[in-house]
Amino acid sequence: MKKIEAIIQPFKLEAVKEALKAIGVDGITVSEVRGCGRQKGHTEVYRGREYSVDLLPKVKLEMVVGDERKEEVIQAVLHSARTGKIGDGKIFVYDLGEAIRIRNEDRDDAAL
Amino acid sequence: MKKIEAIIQPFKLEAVKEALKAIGVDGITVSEVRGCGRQKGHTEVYRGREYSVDLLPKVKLEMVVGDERKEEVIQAVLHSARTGKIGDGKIFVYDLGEAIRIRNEDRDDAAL
Amino acid sequence: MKKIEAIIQPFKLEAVKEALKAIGVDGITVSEVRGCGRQKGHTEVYRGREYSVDLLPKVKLEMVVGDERKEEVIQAVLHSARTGKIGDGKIFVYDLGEAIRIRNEDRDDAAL
Amino acid sequence: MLVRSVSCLLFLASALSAQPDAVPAVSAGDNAWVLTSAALVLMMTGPGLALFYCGLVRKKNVLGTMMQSFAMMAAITLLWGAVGYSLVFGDGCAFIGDFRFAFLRGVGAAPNADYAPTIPHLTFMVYQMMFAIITPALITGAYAERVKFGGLLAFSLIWTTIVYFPVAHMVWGKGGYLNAFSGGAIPVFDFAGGTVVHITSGVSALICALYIRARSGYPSEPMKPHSLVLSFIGACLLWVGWFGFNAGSALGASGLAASAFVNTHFASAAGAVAWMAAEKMRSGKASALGAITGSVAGLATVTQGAGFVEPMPAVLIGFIAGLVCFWMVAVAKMKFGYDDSLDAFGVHGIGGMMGCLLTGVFATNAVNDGLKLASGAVAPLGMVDGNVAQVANQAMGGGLALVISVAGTLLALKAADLAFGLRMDERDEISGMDLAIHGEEGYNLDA
Amino acid sequence: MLVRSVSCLLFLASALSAQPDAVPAVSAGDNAWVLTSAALVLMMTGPGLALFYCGLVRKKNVLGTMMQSFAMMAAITLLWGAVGYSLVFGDGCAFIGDFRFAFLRGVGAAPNADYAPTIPHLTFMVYQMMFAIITPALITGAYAERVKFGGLLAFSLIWTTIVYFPVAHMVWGKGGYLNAFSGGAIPVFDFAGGTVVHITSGVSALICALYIRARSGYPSEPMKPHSLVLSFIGACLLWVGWFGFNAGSALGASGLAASAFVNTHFASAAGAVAWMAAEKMRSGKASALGAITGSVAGLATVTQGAGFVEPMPAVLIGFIAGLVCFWMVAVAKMKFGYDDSLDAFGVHGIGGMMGCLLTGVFATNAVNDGLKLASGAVAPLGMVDGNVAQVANQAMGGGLALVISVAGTLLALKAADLAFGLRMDERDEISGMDLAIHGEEGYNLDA
Amino acid sequence: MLVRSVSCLLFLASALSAQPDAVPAVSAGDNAWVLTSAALVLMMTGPGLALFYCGLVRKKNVLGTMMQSFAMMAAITLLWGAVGYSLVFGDGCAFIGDFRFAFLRGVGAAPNADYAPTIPHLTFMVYQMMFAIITPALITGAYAERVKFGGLLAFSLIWTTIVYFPVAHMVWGKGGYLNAFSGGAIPVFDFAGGTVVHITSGVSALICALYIRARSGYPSEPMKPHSLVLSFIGACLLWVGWFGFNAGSALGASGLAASAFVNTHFASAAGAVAWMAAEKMRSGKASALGAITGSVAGLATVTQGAGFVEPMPAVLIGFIAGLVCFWMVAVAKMKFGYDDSLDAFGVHGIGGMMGCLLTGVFATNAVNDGLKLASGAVAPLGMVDGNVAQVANQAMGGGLALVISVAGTLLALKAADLAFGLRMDERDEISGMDLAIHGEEGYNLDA
Ligand SMILES: Nc1ncnc2c1ncn2[C@@H]1O[C@H](COP(=O)(O)OP(=O)(O)O)[C@@H](O)[C@H]1O
Ligand SMILES: Nc1ncnc2c1ncn2[C@@H]1O[C@H](COP(=O)(O)OP(=O)(O)O)[C@@H](O)[C@H]1O
Ligand SMILES: Nc1ncnc2c1ncn2[C@@H]1O[C@H](COP(=O)(O)OP(=O)(O)O)[C@@H](O)[C@H]1O
Repeated sequence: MKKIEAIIQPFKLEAVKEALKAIGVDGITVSEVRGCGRQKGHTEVYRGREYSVDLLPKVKLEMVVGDERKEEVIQAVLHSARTGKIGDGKIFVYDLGEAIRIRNEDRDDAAL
Repeated sequence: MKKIEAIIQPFKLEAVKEALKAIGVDGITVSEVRGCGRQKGHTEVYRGREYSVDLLPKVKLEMVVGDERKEEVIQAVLHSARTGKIGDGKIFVYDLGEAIRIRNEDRDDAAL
Repeated sequence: MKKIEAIIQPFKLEAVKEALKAIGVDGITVSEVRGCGRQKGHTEVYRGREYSVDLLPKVKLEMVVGDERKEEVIQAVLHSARTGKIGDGKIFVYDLGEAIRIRNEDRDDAAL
Repeated sequence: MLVRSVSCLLFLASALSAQPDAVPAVSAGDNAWVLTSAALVLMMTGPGLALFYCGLVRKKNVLGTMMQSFAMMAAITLLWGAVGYSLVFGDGCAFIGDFRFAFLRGVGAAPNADYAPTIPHLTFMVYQMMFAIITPALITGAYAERVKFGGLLAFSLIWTTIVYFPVAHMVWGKGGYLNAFSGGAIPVFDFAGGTVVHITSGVSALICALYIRARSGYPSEPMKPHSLVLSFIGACLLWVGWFGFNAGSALGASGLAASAFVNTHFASAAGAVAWMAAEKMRSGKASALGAITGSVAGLATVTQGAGFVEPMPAVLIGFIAGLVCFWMVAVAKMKFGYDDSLDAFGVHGIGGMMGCLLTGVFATNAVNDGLKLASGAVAPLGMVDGNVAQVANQAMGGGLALVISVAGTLLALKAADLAFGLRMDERDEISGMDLAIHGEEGYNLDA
Repeated sequence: MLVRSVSCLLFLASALSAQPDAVPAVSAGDNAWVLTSAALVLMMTGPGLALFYCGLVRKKNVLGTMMQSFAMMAAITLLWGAVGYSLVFGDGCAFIGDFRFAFLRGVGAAPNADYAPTIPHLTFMVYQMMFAIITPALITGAYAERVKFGGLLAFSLIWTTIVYFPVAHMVWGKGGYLNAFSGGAIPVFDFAGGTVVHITSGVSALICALYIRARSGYPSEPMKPHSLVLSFIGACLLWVGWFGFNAGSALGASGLAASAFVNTHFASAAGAVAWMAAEKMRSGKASALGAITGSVAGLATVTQGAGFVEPMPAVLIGFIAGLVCFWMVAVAKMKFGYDDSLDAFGVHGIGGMMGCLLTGVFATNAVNDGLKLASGAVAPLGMVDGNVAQVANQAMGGGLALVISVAGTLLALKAADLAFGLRMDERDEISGMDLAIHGEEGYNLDA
Repeated sequence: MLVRSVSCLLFLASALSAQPDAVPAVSAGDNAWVLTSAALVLMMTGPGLALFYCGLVRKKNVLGTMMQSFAMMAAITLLWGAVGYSLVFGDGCAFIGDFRFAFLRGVGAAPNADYAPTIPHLTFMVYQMMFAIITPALITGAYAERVKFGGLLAFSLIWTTIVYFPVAHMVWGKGGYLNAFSGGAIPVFDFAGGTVVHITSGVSALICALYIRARSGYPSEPMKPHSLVLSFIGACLLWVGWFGFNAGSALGASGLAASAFVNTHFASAAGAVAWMAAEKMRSGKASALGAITGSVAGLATVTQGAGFVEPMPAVLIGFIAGLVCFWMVAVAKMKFGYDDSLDAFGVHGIGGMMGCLLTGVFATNAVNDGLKLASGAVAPLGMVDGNVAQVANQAMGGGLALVISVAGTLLALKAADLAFGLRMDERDEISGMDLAIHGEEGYNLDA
């Protein structure tokens, strides 16, 4: 099993979720994160005091899938999350040891 | 070492924390996440505009433990987090390369 | 590639970010987390009802880097995040399978 | 209540002597003040009380809690217009009014000399309405986070009809059984509703908390206030609005209004100081929640005597309120273990009862000369005037209100429960009122 | 408007007869009430409307939305002082005033007997100013989350000048074309601005929504209200402030003020009840957003008749408002698909038009005897007085205001668009007004 | 202050001539307005100022910051009742009052003709109290996020006693050294407290900021306002409440009150516009924080002259306030590097001083004819009346207040520091006031 982690632009969340549903992936865990990278930030000024903000809001999606589904998931994310502009984000893939469904202790692929 | 990641129902957080304390696991990192899966969401209506919300609030726990403790931790989570209803969540297990305690650079098992 | 995950004191975020920038690491994903461990919590009292709070605010940084950069990143974090007091946090290191830049499908090291 | 009319009649008298040739039906100054006060008292319920309460609940119940106050602003208003005003201020008998003013028949711009000769009857009617709105809203604090909306509405409408209307008539209505200014059998002084509003709502709150039982997970699960910032705003608006509540009860911009205004302010300040001191001693820290709760306790407790006591006794009343209510909420409640979730009983019930008695002690005709003896001389009011018996009168009056509240509340609860059900089912309670009942969320802060 | 002066003259008269020897230039009571009302109406815009609106937008636009209201408090104030007051209340012709009061020349402590003989001219001027401030602020709900600040300012200043000033003069100005109390060609009754404020702002809002087009991502992307808690606070403050808006329009603390106060309150309550009921039937759940929106609908709709109708008809007006506006906002808008983001048209436009007509139906001289026949007898007002024609008059008057609003808005939009540009570019719209326009964030809650 | 009594005496006079037969002791209209104003001024401190300030701090200090204002509402109230009122308005000498009114002895419903002959003495007392409450609350902005609660209380009580009471007596008290209306040696015009409230608090704030030193991490660490939404609400409530602050200072619902009301509103609007313009030019973006800060600057600056100047000069005063305070806060402060965290000095100190001088320039007897020459003729007031010397008088008066503030503040700081300690220890400062001092959290938003 693999954990596929995608960091995307917040306003792309709906689109990516749809794309994943479309290919039958409906187990997703989402978290609000902030990130910095090549995308340049912005400045905020409060009563003359300037702050250059380089941590920008992003959304992180985590999907655990069987090895065989990895590629299609990656493709789905790539196509639905892309705007072509700097800041679109990343996909990271990790190996996973075990997966267990708490409700009934299904394990591994059965648990997804 | 293993990282055990548990995604649970928010109202089970206290119970799971107690269960882990009980077996001497007190190093835990918690984050607020939202997730979708088999548990069905709900609809919200604002001035006639309907939203079907499928991302539901969940809590993610991360515990890094020595390989030997893995099973008991999993059991502790399973028993404390279960309601038996859809949406109870998952446990994912990852391998971990290194662990370092920032305060004193203790490494690996010593760092946990 | 490695994913280096650092859990630090919130007020150290700026310092750590600077230190990482200094060594040319500018791809960082940050999230707000809460954690418990050896650092002891505090009590809150609302109209006579006491709550002992053991989950304390922490910040989690995630950086994916090429294997060769691992050590310097760890050092940068260690030096910038340390106060020497309990609660400074941890660094965890994971192996990473793949990395892809959504914008242009750069893969692996090129994607970082 | 008649104290008001009387004091107004006097004011009018002086005005008369001042302008022998004619008397303006309506005093623009008095009308301006009472209209302003009516607006202030509505502000106490919304946003005041709604904020005070909603900040104390968990995030998932924030809207549901606000709605419990807002629904009163909507529903009780219609009930009051239909029959409420008439049942309270229509002559009727010693215990309840009649229907002469049903649907506001005959309630117009001309003053109702029985109650407020210098302001339009409509002004008096709408000002009194605001009291009927906030009273059931106060009760909602007892069963926060766990009742159905339909059941809540039914309960509130029934309760207001069978508890608030009779008690208000008895204390303030012409010929009311407890109306000291209209030959009541048990003469009670209640300037702005210590008995009518706070004893009734506070005592009923306790009954509700017991009947509806504790929130699921109480007290094992943490149930911290989700935003004391909101509660703080609400408490400040309650303080400001309370000037309309107490000083407006003079029914004119008279010196009596000034007295009530000053007493209100001092009691609130003293209550806050006392509560903070008590907390500091007990847990080493004075909290913001403690400070604002203390001020509300002081305000609730001084309400009954606001137009009868001198400023320094008002300070004392506030202090006592802060200390006793703190003990009640932070110590006693824990012992008994009932879930009066937002302390409607601990603050308003206890405060109301203390205020009722303390008014018997400190009421003085140096402040309020509205009550006359047969001889025409100004009557002694409380113990400080040498009228020791008044303390007993206040106790009996408050006790009667208490009994009616208990009985009426049980009745109203049973009825509402049978008709709509009161308690949410656990699943809904866990997902929260906002989603389960109203189908919306209070905060959508995700990017 | 003159209804006010007239009713005041009467009041004055009675005062006269009361004190034959002399007449106080200024009635402290009336002045106190109108000053209080002016403060309340300002509170409606800020924080009231600013909160009501900002809670309905997405987090990233919260400050930008508040600023759209606050900018009116700043900019329209200066415009009003320079020329606005004079263009509305300077004699001029039937359609617009003149410049006699430009820069407040001659506007001092002495009353302006043409409009409000018992309060200082300055009081009247500043009270009226608050109406000019809130009107363009209401419009901003239509194009929320997507316009440039410069364009917004330009549009609002132009719109206020070419739409609000003329319409206000026609309806309330001496000799105004629609002023029923000053021999207007089309005699319209508009007590507190149903036509002047709500029809103009609501209709213009629709034009703006169409011209500026929908928010990018509408309706595919979710755009949930980011904090109904803020909207709830705002709605309550609107309710409270509306007492100043409607009852203050009596321009004195008279019985008429009491009538307007009572009608305002009942309509708001009825509107909330009606909307909740409609929601309950349609989607099974009554929402907090629905309740507060319903009360605002009731308030907007009763504004025009507040000083002309009896309380029970006011309840009816509120009910109708709640039902019709609900249908408009929750059903019709979805069908048409235009993006009147915060329903400025659906609530204020529709409410204003209904209120205009319903005033023609329910206006009665039993409440307002300000209008006299040649014979000197009190004139029949609405259909209930047998003056069926009035409904047509109201329709024509409202229609004229509508036409002027459409034309003026298009003109103002074009001008502002050419001068500064109105629509934000998509990149900015996505990052949000707070960052893109104001360079700040509404919330910085990260540790 | 006596300007008020005098202007009231005049008003009374006219009333007299109006009703030769008798004079009502209390004018209901005046009383209504001053009571309303008292409520408004309390609302300025809580929730107004508490929100304005708490939105500007970091999340972890939100409650601690609100408490700094709330504590004044509680503690200063008791101090005022005990000795404060007497020390300010008891005859005493030219520099401080005596104890005749200690514990409000002899302060009742009958007016105090020396100060406000048409309202109850109690009304005057409680209205003045609200000024004593907000003044030390304003100072707290200078040392936000870093002082102990005990030290704060001690400092505030001492400061109010040794700085506020004397200065208020000198400027407003009978025979006060700076009281232009009571033969003061240095005749100063201060209508609503530009000198008494804003110079004293603003200057003292700077001393506090220097004494207590910068927040740990300042300026290296980011310290963004955690919720400008809260600050915005607070600023709007300050604006609305300021009508009570300035127009209420007429001590009656007179034409003078209307003038003050209008000037207040215009200056606030102009201040907001000026600050936005300055920001736009400097950093390309006009911010919400800038707009609200500008309006507060305008309000603080017009306070001293509110009842002395014409509307257009008030606009000018507002503009100047916005520009100068912006420069002070956004440019100068950065240069000097002191940590006046919420700009109590930059806005209130600077605004107060400018307002003091500008009053000397624009004060005119066309607005305020309260001051008479020996001949009985109305005296010229400011430079615009040809009384050039007044600018110097204002400068000397303001300067004296400044000196007293600096000396008194240092004394109060030392005393409080020795007694309780002022500065939190770093560990607590890092975890935040809410947890460290009050043992609670402002937000508990986790599911
Ligand atoms: N090396 C990295 N490790 C972890 N997260 C990263 C890394 N690089 C980028 N990210 C995340 O991806 C987001 C987008 O990356 P960025 O470089 O700004 O644009 P792009 O993905 O188009 O190159 C960043 O905001 C950050 O959250
Ligand atoms: N394949 C997956 N990858 C990541 N997270 C998942 C996956 N499947 C489920 N989850 C997380 O677990 C939560 C519960 O899963 P769900 O299918 O709703 O119920 P159950 O765990 O009982 O089957 C989801 O809300 C989601 O956060
Ligand atoms: N075994 C663990 N697994 C996951 N997170 C941990 C673990 N131990 C500690 N943490 C995280 O590190 C933070 C600091 O750890 P703590 O033991 O309190 O101090 P220190 O790191 O100095 O020993 C905790 O709050 C928690 O978030």
